[in-house]
Amino acid sequence: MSDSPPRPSGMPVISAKGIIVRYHRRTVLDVPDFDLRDGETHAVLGPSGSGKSTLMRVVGLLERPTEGSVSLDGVAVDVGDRRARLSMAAVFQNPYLFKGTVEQNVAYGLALRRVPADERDDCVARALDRVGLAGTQRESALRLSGGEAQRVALARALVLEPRILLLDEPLSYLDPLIKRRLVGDFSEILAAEGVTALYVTHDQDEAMVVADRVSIMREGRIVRSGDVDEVMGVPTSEWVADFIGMDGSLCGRITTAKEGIAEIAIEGLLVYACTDLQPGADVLVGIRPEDVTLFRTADGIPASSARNQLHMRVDTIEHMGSTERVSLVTNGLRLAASVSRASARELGLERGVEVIALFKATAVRVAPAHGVPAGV
Amino acid sequence: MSDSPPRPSGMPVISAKGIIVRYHRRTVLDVPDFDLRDGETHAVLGPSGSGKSTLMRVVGLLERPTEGSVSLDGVAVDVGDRRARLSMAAVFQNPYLFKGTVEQNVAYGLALRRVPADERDDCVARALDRVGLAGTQRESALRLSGGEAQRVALARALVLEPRILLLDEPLSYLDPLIKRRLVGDFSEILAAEGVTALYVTHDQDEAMVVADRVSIMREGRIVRSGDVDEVMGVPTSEWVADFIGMDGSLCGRITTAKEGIAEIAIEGLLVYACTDLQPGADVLVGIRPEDVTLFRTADGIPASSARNQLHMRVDTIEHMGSTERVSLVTNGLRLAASVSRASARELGLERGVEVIALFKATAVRVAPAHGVPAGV
Amino acid sequence: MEVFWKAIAEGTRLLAHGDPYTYGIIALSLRVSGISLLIASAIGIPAGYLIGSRRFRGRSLVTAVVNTGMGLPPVVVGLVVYMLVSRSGPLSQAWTSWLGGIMPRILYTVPAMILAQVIISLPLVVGVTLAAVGSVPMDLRLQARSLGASGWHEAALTIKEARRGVMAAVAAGFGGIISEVGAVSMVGGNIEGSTRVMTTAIVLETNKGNFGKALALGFILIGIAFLIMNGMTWLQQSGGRYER
Amino acid sequence: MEVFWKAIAEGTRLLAHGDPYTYGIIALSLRVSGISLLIASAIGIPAGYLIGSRRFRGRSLVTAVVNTGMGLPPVVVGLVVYMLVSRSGPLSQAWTSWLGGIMPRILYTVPAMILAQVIISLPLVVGVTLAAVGSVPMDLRLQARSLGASGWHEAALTIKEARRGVMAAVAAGFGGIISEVGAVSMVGGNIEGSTRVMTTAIVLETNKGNFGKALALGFILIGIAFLIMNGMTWLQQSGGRYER
Amino acid sequence: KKAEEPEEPAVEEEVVEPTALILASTTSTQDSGLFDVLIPAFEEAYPEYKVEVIAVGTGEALKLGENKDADVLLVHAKAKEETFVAAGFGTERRDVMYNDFVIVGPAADPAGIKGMTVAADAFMKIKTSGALFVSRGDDSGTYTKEISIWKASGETTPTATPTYQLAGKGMGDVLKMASEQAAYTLSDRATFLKLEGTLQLEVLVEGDKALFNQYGVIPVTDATNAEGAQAFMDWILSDEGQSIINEYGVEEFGQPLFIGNPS
Ligand SMILES: Nc1ncnc2c1ncn2[C@@H]1O[C@H](COP(=O)(O)OP(=O)(O)OP(=O)(O)O)[C@@H](O)[C@H]1O
Ligand SMILES: Nc1ncnc2c1ncn2[C@@H]1O[C@H](COP(=O)(O)OP(=O)(O)OP(=O)(O)O)[C@@H](O)[C@H]1O
Ligand SMILES: [Mg+2]
Ligand SMILES: [Mg+2]
Repeated sequence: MSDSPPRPSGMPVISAKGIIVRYHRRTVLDVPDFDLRDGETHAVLGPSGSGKSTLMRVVGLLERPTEGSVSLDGVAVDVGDRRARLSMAAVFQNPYLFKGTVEQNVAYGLALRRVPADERDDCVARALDRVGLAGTQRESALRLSGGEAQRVALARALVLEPRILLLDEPLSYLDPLIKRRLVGDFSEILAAEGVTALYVTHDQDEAMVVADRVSIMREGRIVRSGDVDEVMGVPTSEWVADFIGMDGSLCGRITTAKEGIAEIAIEGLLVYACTDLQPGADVLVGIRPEDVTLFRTADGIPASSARNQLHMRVDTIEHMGSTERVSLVTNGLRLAASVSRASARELGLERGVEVIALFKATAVRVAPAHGVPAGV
Repeated sequence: MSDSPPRPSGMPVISAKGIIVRYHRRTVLDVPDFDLRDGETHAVLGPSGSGKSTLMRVVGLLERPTEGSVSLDGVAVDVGDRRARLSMAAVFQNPYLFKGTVEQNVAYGLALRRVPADERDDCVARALDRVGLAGTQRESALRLSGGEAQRVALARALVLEPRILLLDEPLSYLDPLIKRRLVGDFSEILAAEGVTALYVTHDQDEAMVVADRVSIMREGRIVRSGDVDEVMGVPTSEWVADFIGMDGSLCGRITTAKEGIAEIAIEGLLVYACTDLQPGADVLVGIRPEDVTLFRTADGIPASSARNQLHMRVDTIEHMGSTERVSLVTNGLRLAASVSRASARELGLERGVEVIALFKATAVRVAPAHGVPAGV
Repeated sequence: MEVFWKAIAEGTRLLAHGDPYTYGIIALSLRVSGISLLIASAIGIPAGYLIGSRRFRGRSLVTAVVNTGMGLPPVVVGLVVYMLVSRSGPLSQAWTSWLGGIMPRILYTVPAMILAQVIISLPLVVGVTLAAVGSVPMDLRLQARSLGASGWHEAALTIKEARRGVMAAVAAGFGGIISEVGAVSMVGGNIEGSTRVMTTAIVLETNKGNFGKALALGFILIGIAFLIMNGMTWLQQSGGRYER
Repeated sequence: MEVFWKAIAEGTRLLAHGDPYTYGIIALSLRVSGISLLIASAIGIPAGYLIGSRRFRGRSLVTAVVNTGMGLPPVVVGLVVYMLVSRSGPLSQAWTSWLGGIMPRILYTVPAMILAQVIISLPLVVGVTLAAVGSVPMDLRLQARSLGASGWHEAALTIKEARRGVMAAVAAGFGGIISEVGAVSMVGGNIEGSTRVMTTAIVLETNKGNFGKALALGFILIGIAFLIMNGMTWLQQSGGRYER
Repeated sequence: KKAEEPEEPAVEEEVVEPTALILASTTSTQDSGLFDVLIPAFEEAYPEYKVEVIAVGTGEALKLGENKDADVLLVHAKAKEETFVAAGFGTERRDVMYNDFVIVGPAADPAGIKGMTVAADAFMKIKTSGALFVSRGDDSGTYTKEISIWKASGETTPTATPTYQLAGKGMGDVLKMASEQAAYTLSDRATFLKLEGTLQLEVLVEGDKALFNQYGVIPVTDATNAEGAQAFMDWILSDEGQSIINEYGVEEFGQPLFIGNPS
C-alpha cells in the first residue's frame, strides 16, 4: 500500500489518447496514441509547423486538447492538476525568461516547491555550471544573449530534477562546442534512473545521441514511430527518407541467409546485410549516406572487407557544408553517399560519372516490410 | 557624375573601426577592424555570448557603440542615418513579429519604402513562397510555430532585396529539410550581383555553404578571420580548432616540394600536401575529420591513391549522432577522424586500438605559420 | 431601490421626449470633453511614447511628475486656469499692456473649459501610455528600424503594439474629464445654454435637492460614456484577432 | 504670477508652523484615500488580472463596462452612496426593519467617504491593470505553469511582469481619489475636524474667496501626491535594473 | 537602572462622548464665517453636543431634512420652509435673523441704477438697458428672492438670454462671474462684504424692504438628535445666541453681517 510502487520500466508514464487539437477549425494535431515510457527519451522530429510544440503542450498539461485525454501513471489528468504538473518541467522553444536575475529565473521552480533558500542556491549554482553559465547568478535575465537565455531556460528546468522533462528544441541557439557538451550531459541526465523525456528537435544527430525512441511528425500526425535505429535507419516512405536525409529505402526480399548474413535481392541486384530475418521475407533496406564509400571504377576496386560493391552512376551532387551529398542510381535503385569536399574533387565526381559504391553488411539496416503502411 | 558609380567588387561596403561596446562597464565587444566587402557573404561564428549579435547590431546601425565608428561606402554613418539603414535589412535571432497578419509583417518594409500595394502583394507572395509559407498571408503572425515565425522574419527581410543583409542565426529553428532548401536558396540570393551579407550562425556547415569569408569571435573579439576554406581548414589555435571541431592543427616545416606536392615534417613524421609554398617555410597543417579514413593495422593497408598513411592510436571516441568522432595520437601528433557508427563497431574501435589513418594530399590544408598570433 | 428605477425612467423620458435642454448639455459635454481628449491625446500619446521608450537620466522623476499630475485636484486646476484667464490675471494683463487691445474674454466660455480639461486629462493619457509603451520589447523596435523604419514609423509601430494600454490611457483620460465638475464649473461658470455641461447640471440639480433629476442625468452620462467606451474597446479589441 | 509665489509661501508656512488644522486635514486625506486605494487595489488588481488574462465571451463588454466606470461622475457616485446610506435609504431601512436596531450612522463619516472613493478608483485600477496584464505573453505564463506554478503563482508572476502598467493603474486610481471632491463632500459633508479633507477644504476656501489659502492647500496636496507618486515610481522602476 | 515606579492609578476622568448634532445650512452662511464663532459658543454652552455643519444649497438642505439626514436646518427661503414644516418634515419654523440683499454691479454702472431705492425698478432698468445680469439660477434663497423681485417688477420669470445668465452656482461664484464680466447681480450682503476685496463690484441698490433676507431655523421631525436640535434652536434664539449674531462682522467690516430678529 505504498503510495508510489516501483513501476516496471517501460510502462507508459504519460499516455495521450485520441488527441485532436483544432485552432479556428484547422486541425493542427491528430494523434490517436502517444506515450512516454518510463525512463525513455522520446525524440520528436518533424518539419516546421508539424505540431511538435503543440504535442508537447498537450502532453505537458499546458493546453487542453480539443479532444482526447492525457493520463499520468494510468490516471487521467488535466490542465488543472497541479500535482501532475509538479512532476514535470518544460523548456520552451523560445526561452521565455522572467524579469529579474538569472538566479531568480533558475530558482523559480525550486521556490515554488518550497526548497529552502540555501539549498536552492547550491542547486542553482550547479545547474548554471552545468550549462556553462557559472557565476552569472546576479545578472539580469533579460539582457542575456540568445544562447545564454536558452541555457538559463534549460537550467531552470534541469534544476528541478523532475520525473518528466519536456524539451522543445533546447539547443537550437547553441554553437557546436557547448552543444556537444550539453548533448553529452543530456544523455547522462536522461539515462539516470527514472527520468522520462520528450525531446523535440530538428537535429537528427542530436536525436540519435539522446533518444531511445523517435516519432516523426508531419502535418499534425505521427507518421513513423519506433526505436531510434529502426526509424532513422530504414525510412518507410519517400517523405520520411527525404526528411531524415536518406535517398529513400529499398524494397527487397531475402533470398538466402547464412551465419547471420542475409542475401537480399533488390531490383535484380544483391545486397548483403546482417539480419536475423529468414529467407522469403519482404524487407525494407536502408543505408545511411555516411556509411557509403565511393571509388572511381577506372581506379579498380581495392581489396576490402566490405561485402557490398555496387556499380552506380552519379545523379546529383548537393553541397552540405564540409561534405557533399552524392545521389547515385543504377537501374531504378537509388542510394546516397556522403563524401568530403576534397574527395569529391579528387574523384572528379559529377553527374553521369560511373562509380563503385562500397558499404559493409553491418551498415545495411533491414526491417520487415509488412505492417508498414504503404501511403506514408 | 552618376550618383552610384559601380564600385570595384571587393571594396568594403560597410566598415567598422575601433568598435568597443560596453554594458555597465563590461566590454562585450572589442573589434578594431571589421568590414563587409561588396558582394561577399561574411559568416560570423563564435560561441554563445561572444558578441555576434552585438556586432550585427552595431554594423546594422541599430546600436551606437560605446566607441568607434561605422562607415557605409566610405562615408561615416550613424544610428540616425535612415538612408543608410534603408539599404539594409536584418533578421534577428528571435523572430520579433509584429501584431497583425503574416502579410502585414512581410510587407512592413515595402510599405515603408512606399511600394505600391499591388506590387507589394506580388513581392510578399513570392517571398512567402520562397520560405515555404505560400498562402499564409492572412494568418495571424503571433500564432505561428517557432519555425514558421522565423521564416516569416526571413521573408520580411528578403522581400526588400536590400543591398546588405544582416542575418542572425536565421535558420536556427528549422528542420534539415527546409534548411537544406533555404541554404541552397541563400547561396543563390547572396551570390546575386551586389548583395552583401553578414551571416551569424552556429552551424559551420551552413557557414561553409553560404560564406565567402568567415570571422570567428570569442569573448567579444574576432580571433580569426579569412576566407572560408582557410579559416575552417587550418585552425591557428587550440581553441579555434576545438570550436570548429578539429583536433588542433599541426605545426611543421616544408622539407621538399615537387610538382605541387610538398613534403612536410611534423614532429618527425612526414605528411604530403598540395601547396605552392616553398621548402623551408614554417606551416600550419589542418586535416578535417571527415577526410580521414581509418583502417585496423591488423587488416593490412589496402592499395590506395591516398598518399598519407599514419600509424596512430585511438585516444578518445565521442558520440556525434550518426557518426563517431575518433581522436588519434602518435608521438605528440594529434588528429581526429569521423567514422560512421557502423564502421566504428566493425573496426572494434576503442581507446588504445592501433589504426592506420589514411588521407589524401589534397585533403591537407596548409597555411604559412608566420603572422599568426601565437596566443589566440 | 425605487429611486434608482425612477431616475432611470426619468432619464429615458428626458431622452425620448427630445428635451432640448438635456440634449443641449449632452452635446456640449461631448463637444468639450471630445475636443479636450483629442488635444490631450495628440500631445499625450507622443509624450508618453517618448518618456516610455527612451532611457534618460531623470526618467523616473518625470514619471513621478506625470503620475502626480494624475492627482491634480480639478479645483486647483480650475483655480489656476481661472487666475490665468481672469480679467485681472496675468494673461489678460499681458495682452492688454503689450498688445494694447482688450483680450477677448475666454473665462466662462468653452475654450477655458477645454483648457482646464486638457490639463486634467493630459497626465492620465501620458502616464498610462508611458507604462504601456515601456512593455514593448526594445528588440521589436530595433527590428522595425532594421527594416527601414524612421523614428515616426517606429513610434507608430510601438504604439500599435501597445494598443491596449494606449486605449486604456485614452479611456482613463476621457473618464477623467467627462465626469469632472470642479474645474469646468469654475472656469465655465455653468451658464445655462452656453457653458452648462452634464456634470455641472448634475451638481446644480443636487444642490436644488432634485436628487431624482440629478441621478437621471447621471445615468444618461454613464450611458453615453458606456457607448463611447464600447466603441473604443471595440477598436482596441479589433486587432485582437491577430493577437495571442 | 505673484499670487502663485504667495500661495507657495503660504503653503510652506502652514506646514512649517505645524498648523494642526492643516495637518489634520492632510492626515485625513491620506487616511481616506490610502485606505480606499488599498481596498480598490486589493479588489482591482486581481479583477484586472482575471479580465486581462482570461479569454471569455463578453470580455470586451466587461472591458467597456470597466472603462465606463472610469467615467463615473463622482457627484453621481456620491449621490448613489448618499442614497444608500441615508437614514431613509434602503440600507438603513433594511437594517432597521429586519434587525430591529438603529444602524450606526455612516453618512457624514469616514467609512462613507471610503466607500465612495473605492467605487471611484476601482474602475481605474481594474481598467489599466487589465490592459497591462494583457500585454504579458501567454507563453510566459505557460512557461511558469510548466515549472509548477499554481494559478496564484501564475497571477503573481504575470502582475510582476506587468508591474509598470499595474503601478500606473494604482497611480491613476490614487490620483483619481486624492483629488476628488464631489463625492467626498456629498457623503462626508466636509465637517471640520471629522470629514474635512484637503479637497473639500480647498473648495471651502475658494468659496470664501480665500484664493491664496485655497491655492496653498492645493500646492500642499500636489506636493504630497508627488512624494507618494515618487515613492511608487521608485518601486515601479526598482526592478528596471533587470529589465530591458 | 530601571526604577520600579508604583503604578499610578489612571485618573478615569468622566469624559462623555458628545453626541453629534447635524446642522444643514447654506453655503452662504458657512462662507460668511458666522459659524466659526457661533458653533464654538454653542458647543461651550452645550458640551454634550458636537455640531457638524453640512453646508449645501437651501434646496439640498431641505432635502437632507426630508431624508432625516440632518437634525436641524438653518436656511433662508421662507415660503419653502413653511411648506416643509406644513408637510410634517419639520416640527416648527422660527425666524432667527436676517441680513439684506443688495444689487451689485460694476462701478461704471452702465444701466445707471446707482442710488435707486426700489429693487424692482432697478431690475427693470437693468433689463431695458441691455446690461448683463448674472442670476444664481438654482433653488437658493437668493434666487427665490430674485424671482420675487422680478415678479414685483411685472416681468415674468426671465429665461436664459445673452444678457441674462443663469449661472446655477453658489453666491461666491456668481459674484466672481459678475465681477469678471462687469455684470449686475443680486447678492446677500454678508457674502458680498466677505468677498468685496476680490471683486470689482460695488453696492448700487440697497435698503428696499423687499431686499430683506430672512433666515429661519427648523428642527427636523423625528431627528436622530431631536433634543440637540431643540437645544440649538432655543440657544440661537436666546439672548446669548442673538448677541453673537449681532456682533459678528462689526470688527471686520464695520457693520454686522446679520441682524437677529427672533420670533
Ligand atoms: N494559437 C494558435 N492559433 C492558431 N494556429 C496555431 C496556434 N498555435 C499553433 N498554431 C499552428 O499550429 C501548427 C503547429 O504548430 P506547432 O507550434 O506545434 O509546430 P511545430 O511542430 O512546433 O513547428 P516548429 O518546428 O516550427 O516550432 C502551426 O501551423 C501553427 O501555425
Ligand atoms: N543590453 C545588455 N546589457 C548587458 N549585457 C548585454 C546586453 N546585451 C548583451 N549583453 C551581453 O553581451 C554579451 C554578448 O551578447 P551577444 O548577444 O552579442 O552574444 P552572441 O554572440 O550573439 O551570443 P548568442 O550566440 O548566445 O546569441 C553577452 O554575454 C550578453 O550577456
Ligand atoms: Mg515548435
Ligand atoms: Mg546572439
